[in-house]
Amino acid sequence: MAETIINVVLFSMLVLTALALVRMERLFTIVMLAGVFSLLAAMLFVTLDAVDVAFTEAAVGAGVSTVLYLGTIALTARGCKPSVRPSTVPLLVCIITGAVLIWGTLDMPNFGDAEAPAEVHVAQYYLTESVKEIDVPNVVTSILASYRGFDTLGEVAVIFAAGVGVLLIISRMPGQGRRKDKEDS
Amino acid sequence: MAGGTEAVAHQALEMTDHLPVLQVLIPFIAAPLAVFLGVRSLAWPIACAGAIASLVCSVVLMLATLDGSFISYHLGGWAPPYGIEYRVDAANAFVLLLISATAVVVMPFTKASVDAEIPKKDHTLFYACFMLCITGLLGVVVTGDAFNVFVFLEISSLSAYVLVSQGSHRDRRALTVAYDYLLMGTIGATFFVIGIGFLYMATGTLNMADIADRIAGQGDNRTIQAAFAFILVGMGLKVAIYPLHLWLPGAYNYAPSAVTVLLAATATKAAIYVVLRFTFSVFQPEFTFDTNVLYWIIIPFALLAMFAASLIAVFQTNFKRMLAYSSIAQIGYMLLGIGFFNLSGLTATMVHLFNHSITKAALFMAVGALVLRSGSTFYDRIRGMGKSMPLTSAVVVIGGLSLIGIPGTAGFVSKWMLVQAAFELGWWWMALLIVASSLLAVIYVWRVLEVLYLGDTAEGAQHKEAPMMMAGPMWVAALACIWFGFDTSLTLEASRVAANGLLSGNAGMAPVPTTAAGGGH
Amino acid sequence: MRHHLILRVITKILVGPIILYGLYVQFHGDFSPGGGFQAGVIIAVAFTLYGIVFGLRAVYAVLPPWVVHRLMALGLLIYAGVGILNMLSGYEFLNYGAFAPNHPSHGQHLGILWVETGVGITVTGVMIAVFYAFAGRPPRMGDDDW
Amino acid sequence: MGLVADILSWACLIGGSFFTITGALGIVRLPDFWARLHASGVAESGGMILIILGLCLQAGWGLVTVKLIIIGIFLFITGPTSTHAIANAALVTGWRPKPGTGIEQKDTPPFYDVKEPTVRN
Amino acid sequence: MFLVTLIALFVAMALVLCRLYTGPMVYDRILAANFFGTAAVLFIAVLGFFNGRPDFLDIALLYALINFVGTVATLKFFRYRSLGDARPGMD
Amino acid sequence: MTTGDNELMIEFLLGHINYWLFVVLMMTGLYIVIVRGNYVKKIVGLNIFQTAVFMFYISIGKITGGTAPIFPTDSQGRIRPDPDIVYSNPLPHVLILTAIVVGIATTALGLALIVRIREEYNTIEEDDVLEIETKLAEQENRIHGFGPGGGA
Repeated sequence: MAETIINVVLFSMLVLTALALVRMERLFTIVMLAGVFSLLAAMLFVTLDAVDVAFTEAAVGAGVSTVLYLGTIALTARGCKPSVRPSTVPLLVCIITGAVLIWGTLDMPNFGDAEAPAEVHVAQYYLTESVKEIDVPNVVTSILASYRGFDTLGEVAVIFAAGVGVLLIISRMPGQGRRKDKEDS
Repeated sequence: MAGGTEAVAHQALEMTDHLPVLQVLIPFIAAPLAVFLGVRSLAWPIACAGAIASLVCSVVLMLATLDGSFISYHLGGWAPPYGIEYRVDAANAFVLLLISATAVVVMPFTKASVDAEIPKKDHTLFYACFMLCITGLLGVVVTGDAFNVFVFLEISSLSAYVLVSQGSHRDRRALTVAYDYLLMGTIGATFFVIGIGFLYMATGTLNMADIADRIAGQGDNRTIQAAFAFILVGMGLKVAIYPLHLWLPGAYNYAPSAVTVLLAATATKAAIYVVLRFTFSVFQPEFTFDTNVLYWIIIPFALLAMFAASLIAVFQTNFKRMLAYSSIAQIGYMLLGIGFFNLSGLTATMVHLFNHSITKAALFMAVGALVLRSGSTFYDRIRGMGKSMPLTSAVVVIGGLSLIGIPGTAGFVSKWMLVQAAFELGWWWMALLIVASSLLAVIYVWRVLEVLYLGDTAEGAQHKEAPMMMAGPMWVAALACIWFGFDTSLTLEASRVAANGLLSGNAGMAPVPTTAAGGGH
Repeated sequence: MRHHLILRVITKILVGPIILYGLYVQFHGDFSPGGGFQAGVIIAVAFTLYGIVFGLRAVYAVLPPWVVHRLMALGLLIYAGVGILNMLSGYEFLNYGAFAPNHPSHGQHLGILWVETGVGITVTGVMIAVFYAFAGRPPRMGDDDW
Repeated sequence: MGLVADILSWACLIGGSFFTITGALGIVRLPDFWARLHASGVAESGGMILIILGLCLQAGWGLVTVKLIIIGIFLFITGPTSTHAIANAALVTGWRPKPGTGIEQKDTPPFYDVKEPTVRN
Repeated sequence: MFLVTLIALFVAMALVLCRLYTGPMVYDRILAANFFGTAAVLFIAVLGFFNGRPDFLDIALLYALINFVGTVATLKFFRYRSLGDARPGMD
Repeated sequence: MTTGDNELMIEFLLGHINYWLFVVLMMTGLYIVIVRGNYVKKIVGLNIFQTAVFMFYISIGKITGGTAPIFPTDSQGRIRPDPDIVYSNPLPHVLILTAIVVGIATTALGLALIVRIREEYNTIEEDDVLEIETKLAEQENRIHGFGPGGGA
């Protein structure tokens, strides 16, 4: 019961933060709220037993992203214009997508059901056999690095691609950047 | 089971057993190697070597799977569904061959065009990205694991965003189209992930064959149907199915020439392959839900793409953008083949995948050469270049004819198959529609040819023929267009085997592999 | 940040322990949450902190950009190299059992250790490179934009 | 250990909770930035130390306590540093607490979200 | 007992979020976010004890670290308008 | 409706409300992406969208009364399995670790692109950029002739 209460409270905070984000117009505030959002998400991950994910989400969502966002804002602009576009079509798209999603959830097993198909097939194998086969206490690590090690190789490649990409896109100095800078000061 | 106790008596694997993974691994390693060495002059040779090795692997794989068998490779030695499985049957081998062959053919062209369009300092990183893009596409095609598809899809997509943005050295609009591409691509990928999550929830596994097995026993399950919808829409964004195509014209138009060639010839094809794989091997519509749903969803969109995109292409004044819209239209034909849902239709899709790929490769390479010499692809800038650049313009002619589907070119074969499939279903009006949309293609191709050959040369233009590094690959692709127009044995045979495998549903993804390369499992 | 004596001192005190903590997360990932990726981020955060407080030039002196670029690729090569080593000894790609044929779980331990090291190195490299790229670009906003 | 430690730790936890809530209330209710800074600073340090202490008493000796102590030390260093940094940033950008009234005054408030007429980009 | 502390932390977080949403000054928000971070660290620590798995304190430690770096980055951002080298004449 | 039905209904609602809340979060993120014209804010929306999907995945793996899938060890570091403990499903955690990394990679790339866009266009509002590009396209159309779909 206590867990449910914690979940629900975290959820309402998450939803409130997301809704607050929709109407914020100062980029700095948006970034800070996004940081808080991922902090809340990470707390939710802890309550859902995904400690590794919480660890990563905290490091990435609240740490790296925040620094990146700040760096971007420092290089671009501080605010965003209030939206003037009609919002009916986007709203409709969102509602339809959400409706399909909810329609899809209707046949799902209950939250936390230990007999759900997702828990009994492959996952059960990992939990029972990894002690014998890999002998590492953290099952997440053994799946990540060994059973699905190739996915992780792909993940590292994605990160590498992002690094290469960022270098390609913004590591070269813009031609007049320095000069203009001196004029400014 | 895998690992554990039986590993003591492990049966050593030969190098040939590793082919499925080497196929992806060699270009994969080329990327970090180029960055690690950091020598600019070595980047291109490394990339080239990776592409060629990959092509060799795919040729061997193709030959091994032509008899309808398939090869299963257990990464990490873990038997599926516990580990990730690489599974090559005729369908993937065909697309693998297509991708790696395109990569090899465009490599010399890439060298020439990159030298002209990208600052020297960035070459190493550029080739690394290029190789990562190819790796991602190969990985998407070869894998038999649903989540692994997502990971490799993102490798190729992320590098594709970067590659497109490199067009900003010529036109700043490359940045905004790259951003739009990133946004839509990520939304598509996230939809795909949602779909896989739903599938996992309903089946408890991520291995495609295993999912197919478990879906077949479930009957009518809303979770699975929603999963199908999300995977289809997510992939539709990557394929650029007509109403979801918005990123494509800009991305093709403003990307560096070499990147456009790569994306047009391979990226959407790999995405279509994923759609095929999921629709037929994983979901198996005849088991999961009414196949009529497919007819009513896919065919209208296909027709919309064929006509709307062709019509837009007719009115373009920019060669590259015209080709982009024509690509969207041609994607419509492939979808139509899927929508027919019979052997001929699927064969037509597979053949068209290949034929359109080489056609577009030839055309976009020609465009690259025109850009190199004239600086722009607007019709009034390339006017009359048929005289000053006869080799390049001849390629445009061949490619254009193949695009229309004139007999004797590759494009004819696939359209003929498509018409045949329509007749098999008794839909003669559909055949008429296919012919009608080909007439639109006649118009837009004619406009280009008119400009190239009949127009006066723009004043003061001193154009030379394209350099050999460009003309060579271009002609290879153009001759392939003609070759596969006459000799259809390889393409049709491979496509038919592939389509058969796909249509046989569960049989194509049977849990027991015929040629296991997984050691003693 | 010449005037921020407090921050400078605190940063100097903290950077070492943060990297130490990163290494702990890296090599203790088998037993508790964490692993290569998280460790890489933490170590990169240490350098980021140093760069923010002491300026980019100071952190370039510790870790020049070209080293960072090599690190990015090195980690990936280590990861793939582990798999290739397995392949060369007649096992499947990334089958760490090859490291200790008679005792597969030892091989798995060794493999996981190396693989996680590769992940950590690449992530450290990429995160620092991205920070360098963003922080090293001169801002072009006029003062009135603030 | 036993009962005494339990009671002590509970007292610490309750005290810590009290401080934290007080600080949060202060952040919400106090009239201006500098006063809120004060509330946050006090609660962050006081509440944090008490809660960590309570947890330490619960955990007994072991790795967990060591980690808790490390967290405590870390927060003890960084909390005030952060508060200092925020105050310093506010001070440098032109905000001054007005002596006596507790309400800062400045002709052109540069960082108000609500009052700024247009946001330029 | 841990539950009481958890609830107290929740109340504190909710209150602080109100300040975060309403502002009005940017520094109010930074302050609120900072406080929120500290509360989150404590929350995770207490939650570990509540669930009987107190060995996951690493996450709390990471939070504390990230929170600090975030605040320093914010400070640098506001004080010098850049995350890199301060612009000439700004020091 | 009998009481048994009622109980089932309530169980169903409680068991699914989590999923629906994730859907609400996802759609909020998607809405921000589609409707907002600011490039940075779009990326933030994308992050929220993705994070909500991650939460959905993690909630697939949660088992009531379960605990984090890390086995207890003795002082030598050997695993001491305890048959009484129920562990939550570790597989979604692994998948989401990968997905988070992909997400941050995308974010970094997107932000880098935004920096360049701002340098070239001097704005990060989509509407302004579109305006500039429409002008460019019109200019091109004047020179090279009309082409629909030109510009953006």
